Amino acid sequence: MTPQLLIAAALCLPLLVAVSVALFGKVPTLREGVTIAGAVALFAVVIQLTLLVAGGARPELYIGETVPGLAIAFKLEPLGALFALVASGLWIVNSFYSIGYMRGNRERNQTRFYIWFALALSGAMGVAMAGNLFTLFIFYEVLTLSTYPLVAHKGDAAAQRGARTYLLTLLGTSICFFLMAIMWTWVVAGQRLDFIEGGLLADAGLSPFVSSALLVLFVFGVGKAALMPFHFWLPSAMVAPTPVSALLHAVAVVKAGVFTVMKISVYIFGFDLLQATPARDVLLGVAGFTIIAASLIALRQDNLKARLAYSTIAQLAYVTLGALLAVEAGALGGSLQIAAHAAAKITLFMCAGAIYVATGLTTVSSMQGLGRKMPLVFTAFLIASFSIIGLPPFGGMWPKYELLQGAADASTAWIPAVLIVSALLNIAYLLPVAILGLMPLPGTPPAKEFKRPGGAPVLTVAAPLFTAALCVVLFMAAGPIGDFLRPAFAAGSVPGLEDLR
Amino acid sequence: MILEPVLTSAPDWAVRHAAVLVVVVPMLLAPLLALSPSNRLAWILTVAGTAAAFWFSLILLAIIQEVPGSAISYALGNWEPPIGIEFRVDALNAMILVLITGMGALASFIAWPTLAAEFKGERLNLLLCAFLLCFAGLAGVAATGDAFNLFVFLEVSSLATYVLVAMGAGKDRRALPAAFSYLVMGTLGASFYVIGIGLLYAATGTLNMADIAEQMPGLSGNRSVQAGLAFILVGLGLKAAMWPLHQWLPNAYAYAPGFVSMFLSATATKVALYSLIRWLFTIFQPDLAFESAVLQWVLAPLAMAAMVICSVQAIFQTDVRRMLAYSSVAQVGYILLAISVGTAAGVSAGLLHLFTHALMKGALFMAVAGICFAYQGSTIRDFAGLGRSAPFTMAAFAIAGLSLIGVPLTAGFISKLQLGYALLDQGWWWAAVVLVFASFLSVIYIGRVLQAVFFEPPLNPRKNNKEAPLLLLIPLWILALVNIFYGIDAGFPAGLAADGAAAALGLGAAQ
Amino acid sequence: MTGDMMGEASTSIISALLLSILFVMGVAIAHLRNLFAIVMLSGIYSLVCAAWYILVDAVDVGFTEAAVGAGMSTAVLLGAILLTSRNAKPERRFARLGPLAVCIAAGAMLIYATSDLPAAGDPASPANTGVGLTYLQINWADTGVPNVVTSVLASYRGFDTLGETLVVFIAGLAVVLLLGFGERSLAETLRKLKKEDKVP
Amino acid sequence: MKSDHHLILRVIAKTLLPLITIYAFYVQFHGEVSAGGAFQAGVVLAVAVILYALIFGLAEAMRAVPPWFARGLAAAGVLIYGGVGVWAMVQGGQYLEYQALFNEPPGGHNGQHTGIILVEIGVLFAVAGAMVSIFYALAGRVAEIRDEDW
Amino acid sequence: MWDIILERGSYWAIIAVMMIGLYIAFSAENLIKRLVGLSLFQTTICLFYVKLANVANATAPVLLAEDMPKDAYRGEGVAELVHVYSNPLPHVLMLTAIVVGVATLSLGLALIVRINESYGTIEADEIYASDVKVQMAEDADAARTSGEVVR
Repeated sequence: MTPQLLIAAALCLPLLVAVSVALFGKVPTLREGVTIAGAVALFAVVIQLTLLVAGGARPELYIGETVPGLAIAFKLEPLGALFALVASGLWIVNSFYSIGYMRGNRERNQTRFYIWFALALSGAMGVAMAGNLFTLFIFYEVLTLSTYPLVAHKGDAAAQRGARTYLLTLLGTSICFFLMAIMWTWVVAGQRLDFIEGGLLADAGLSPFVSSALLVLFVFGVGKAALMPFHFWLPSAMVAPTPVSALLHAVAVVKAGVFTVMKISVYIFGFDLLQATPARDVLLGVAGFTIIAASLIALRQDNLKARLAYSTIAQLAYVTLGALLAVEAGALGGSLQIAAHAAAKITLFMCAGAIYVATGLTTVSSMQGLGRKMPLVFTAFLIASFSIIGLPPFGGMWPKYELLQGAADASTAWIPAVLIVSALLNIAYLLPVAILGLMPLPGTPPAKEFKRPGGAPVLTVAAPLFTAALCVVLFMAAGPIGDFLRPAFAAGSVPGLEDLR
Repeated sequence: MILEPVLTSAPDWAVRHAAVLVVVVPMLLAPLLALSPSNRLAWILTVAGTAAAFWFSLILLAIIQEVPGSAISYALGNWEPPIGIEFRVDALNAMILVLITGMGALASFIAWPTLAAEFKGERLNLLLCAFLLCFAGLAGVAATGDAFNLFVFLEVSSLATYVLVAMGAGKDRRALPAAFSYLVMGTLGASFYVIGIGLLYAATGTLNMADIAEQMPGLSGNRSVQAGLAFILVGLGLKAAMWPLHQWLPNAYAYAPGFVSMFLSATATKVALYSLIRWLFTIFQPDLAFESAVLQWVLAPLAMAAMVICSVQAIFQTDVRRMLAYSSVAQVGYILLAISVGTAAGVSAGLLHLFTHALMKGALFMAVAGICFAYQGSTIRDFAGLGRSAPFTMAAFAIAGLSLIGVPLTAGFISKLQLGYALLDQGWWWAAVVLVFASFLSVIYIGRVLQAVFFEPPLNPRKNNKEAPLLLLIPLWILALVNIFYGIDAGFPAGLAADGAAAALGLGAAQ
Repeated sequence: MTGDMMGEASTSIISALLLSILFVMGVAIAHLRNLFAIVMLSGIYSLVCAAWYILVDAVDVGFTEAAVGAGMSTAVLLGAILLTSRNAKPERRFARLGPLAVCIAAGAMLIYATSDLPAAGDPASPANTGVGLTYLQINWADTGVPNVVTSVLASYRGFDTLGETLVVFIAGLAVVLLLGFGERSLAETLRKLKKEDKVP
Repeated sequence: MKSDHHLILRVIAKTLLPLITIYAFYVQFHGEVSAGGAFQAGVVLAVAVILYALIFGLAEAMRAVPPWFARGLAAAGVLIYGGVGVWAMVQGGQYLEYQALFNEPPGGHNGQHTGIILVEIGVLFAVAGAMVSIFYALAGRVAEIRDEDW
Repeated sequence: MWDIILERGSYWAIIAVMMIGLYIAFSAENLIKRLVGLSLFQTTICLFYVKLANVANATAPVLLAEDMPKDAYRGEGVAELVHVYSNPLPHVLMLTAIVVGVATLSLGLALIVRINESYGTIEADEIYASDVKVQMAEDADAARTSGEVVR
């Protein structure tokens, strides 16, 4: 297949899945089979594309212009390939998990769930492969709109309220800030929006005021990156079923947000302009604040999913931080964090979901000692927690290492301190869950009986175990991934970086 | 050239007289309708008349596009222009004519399914007659090149509009006071316009627009000309529902019969806006000092106030039609904001938004008309759960709603983007901020309806699922698909708007 | 020339007199609450206007104003009063300030405009030397109709008049649409007439 | 309305009505040379009908000039006016170009005269028809206009 | 000073009368009175136009015998006029405006008759009050039932 066809296939496969699910909605097995087949096929396509990219190619697909200067075009580069790989790979896992969860929980409207899930994946693929800001914005909105029904899936008043907050925050930031920034970019860049190595705006001769305003609009406009104070949509979206939370936190949505920030800093601004932009320092501060504040809030949450949600906010601010550092190591660290955090966070969520299906429990305090009954689930949770904290030999270590490196390169002394405090806080809010689950304090009452006979469905246990294993694999694979990504940052020329290995 | 087949297939007489036939054919069909013995025959004639007008306007557009920058001048009675009345069609009029005749044709199409049950006996043919006259009047306003003739056709269309609005009284008596206040405001607007024309006539001695434009550079300091501009602005602003002269609009749109609100929202204010553009840019020139002051210090603030205030008002409406009506006022604000920039890019963006707004508001009102017909209600509460009961109608509604918000890949996005470009290009970033904020407000009010439609259970479980009638669904989906198509390939409307803007700004200077 | 000047002066005086009568009647209409009186006054207002038109050589306009404004309008207004009510409620005091401000603004704008208008009666003003004069000069050769107003109305600007005819047509149509043809009540009346024939 | 205390009124009206009608036509066809024209004539004609209705009752008037006739007259008026324009077009001229009606050379006034007369007849019909319709519609809402109402 | 008043005075008088009409149209609560005000306003606009067309010492624009030569046709330029006539164009325009005015008036009156039939009043404030009452009842109804939907 030609690269064009591959890209088209990557975009259309999820749509195809959505249509077939709609057709086969009456037959659950067929419906889920189609989903999985589609996910596997998509993953295969993305791997092929990734191999092409690794070989130095940049597959392109040009659809056409709406008006001059506003083209719908796709172009895959290493960053996008990484994101596509993460999203499509985790879709397979998540699909298996969804089958167990949705059936085990006897959710209603399952067909609708699978349809919108597939559409959301299509949006994520579009974001990953977008060749310019316009295309990216389109698929960014597709992603927003297609996840809204998923968040509102339960349909009760709480779900609707949460979903409304979700939608309004994301659409509001994207329309008020992101779109504004895109329009402004379009004007100052001479009616172009392409992603260009070295930065589209690098030679536009922007005044510090304009570049600062643009940067602020972009960073807050990408509401999916969940930078404070536009983070509240993420906790309020916790009303969704767990596979959806996994989609939001690990597979597509927040990842799409931070990926967009990364892409803007590398391909729209470029490292040089970014470093010359006064607002960058303020935004770095906001990212640092988000990391600490979200971790502190997470500490106080008793609801497991809420705690994980705030953890996500903190962890993804790492990526924004890395992107804004505007040095190669920082960007690399941020990109690695996308992958590493995805694997770890999806594990955590799937564990939380498995616990919920089996026992109906949602609070951390009620889970003490539950690990005795569900050892596999809690082991997976423990491994993922280690990865989030950044302990070797788990995938979460490398991004932090690179970020520290980047902070040193960018000579900002306070960032390492933030990273260390954050790691300590991670330990404080994540480890007790797993450890108290496995080894309850003496005197705690025995864990509740399973609500569902037979405990968690097999699929909901196997999936987190698999992704926990992935965390380990990512530790090993960090080197090749770094090599794969590095060409993306090559144009942002900060010399004298160490090799990763 | 996409329109070439239209031109080559048209007979000679049609090409020669297209400029006037676009008005005369519906105008002369109207009295025939009043005499028509059968309602169905009357409806068929209406569709035929509007379709013919659409064909003529396409011919006009094709002729204009053959030679860029050209204009068709048709001397009525063969009296050379300053003496007789002239129909003058350039790229700007041609675009507006295509828009209003196209929307009129679609509106006439849905008149039968939505009205046949309600108006029995002899009244439907008279109602259609009034509709056709309104249509002809609007086409006349768009085609004429004579300042006073414009007033006459404005009154033809307005009087017909008042009675069309009042015909909603069969369902809701509030249509009557709505029509009455529309009548008072509309008449005041027309009177102000006439005063303005009088002042200009006193200064120039002619009524032909091109003639007035020619004399304008020498008269920039003339106070009666300046006052004339002010009166014309207020008069046409009343007709165009410029904030704060819009009070007549929400009730009129909310209580008129469904197809009437659809037609009016897509055409009536648009034509008034067109004449405003014609006056502001072709006849007066934006580089005249007093006019640029008016644009920047009067028009732009009013436009922004409309965008924000009326969007907020739209959020608090319980009736979907009133909500859409307030949204229309806000959208007029968008267009006026674009115009007030005063550059070619601005006028072009304003025209594009005018075009796309007609498409999306037409579709929205059409869908609401269908729902009103099928379910007898138009509050948001009545809309709850319709996503299941009337999926096709509501899907089209959703597409048009997203276009109104300005979601990418819909026509609304393109026009808003152009608007933002025009503003930022001029350094009006504060206006661009208002633009995006108003767009966000539109997310809220459209979102409220869409949420009720797709995610809330119906108030009373409906016994049977009913779609809007098929005759309405077809034009509705045409509009919805056009909304998407122009979101993907906006070349055609963007080209029309750019040509129109060039024509608007160029006529006075070129002569 | 003295005769002309005398004539001019007397015209000015009569014109001023008529305009002040109009002003007084306007104020009276604004103050009155009896609708019947208001309608009658507006009819007389039209008649005074008609007289003024004839004074300033606009005979056609005067004729039309007398027939349409004083005759038809009054008849229609009276019909409407019969169907509704005879008296208007007094207006609220504070409600008058807004309209007053609008009127003052519009009036000020107009007075501002008059400062650059040509003097009244100036034969060399743009309005009187523009197309208007051309009509007088070419009319006889073109149409052979002595009344220039007629030929401008029906020929040079015939399309305006067509629009105007349409407006009248729409008005008739609209009233019929809103109120019916009167046929329903005709049937009623006929029945009543028959009854009266039988009963006495 | 059958009582006889309006006898004098009736007699005067009966003599006046033909005069009013004739005056209307005078105004109509004399409009070319002196003040007056179709609008005024149309209104005067309508006033004749209105007067008839006021004196002899609405029902009588509607029997003499039926509502459908008034409405048809109005429509016919517009059609006549527009039709003249179409006639000129068919003859190869512009819309409403009276000169083209008989394809005269410049200077010939037949076309202009014919055109203006036809057009004015159209206006007369439209105005008279519409005004009578309006009067019927308004007056028809009350069953009868009683003496006390005036 | 006197010159100016003589030249502009008639305009000012007309403007004053015009504003009375506008004031009535805006301030009257009674719908019929409002329409009467509107028609006064329109009539006075006609006065303004006709005043524009006025030429001192002229006659009405009906050609006198001296200005109607035999066998005249417009081959080369325009004719010389023996007499002075007032400007016919504004007269024509105002004929149109008067007719438009009466058409608007009768349409408005028909609306008023219908309003009176369905509201029982022709005072704007009373109509508004009764509309507001209906609207509030509808809103309250909507709020109540939508609350039930959420439950």
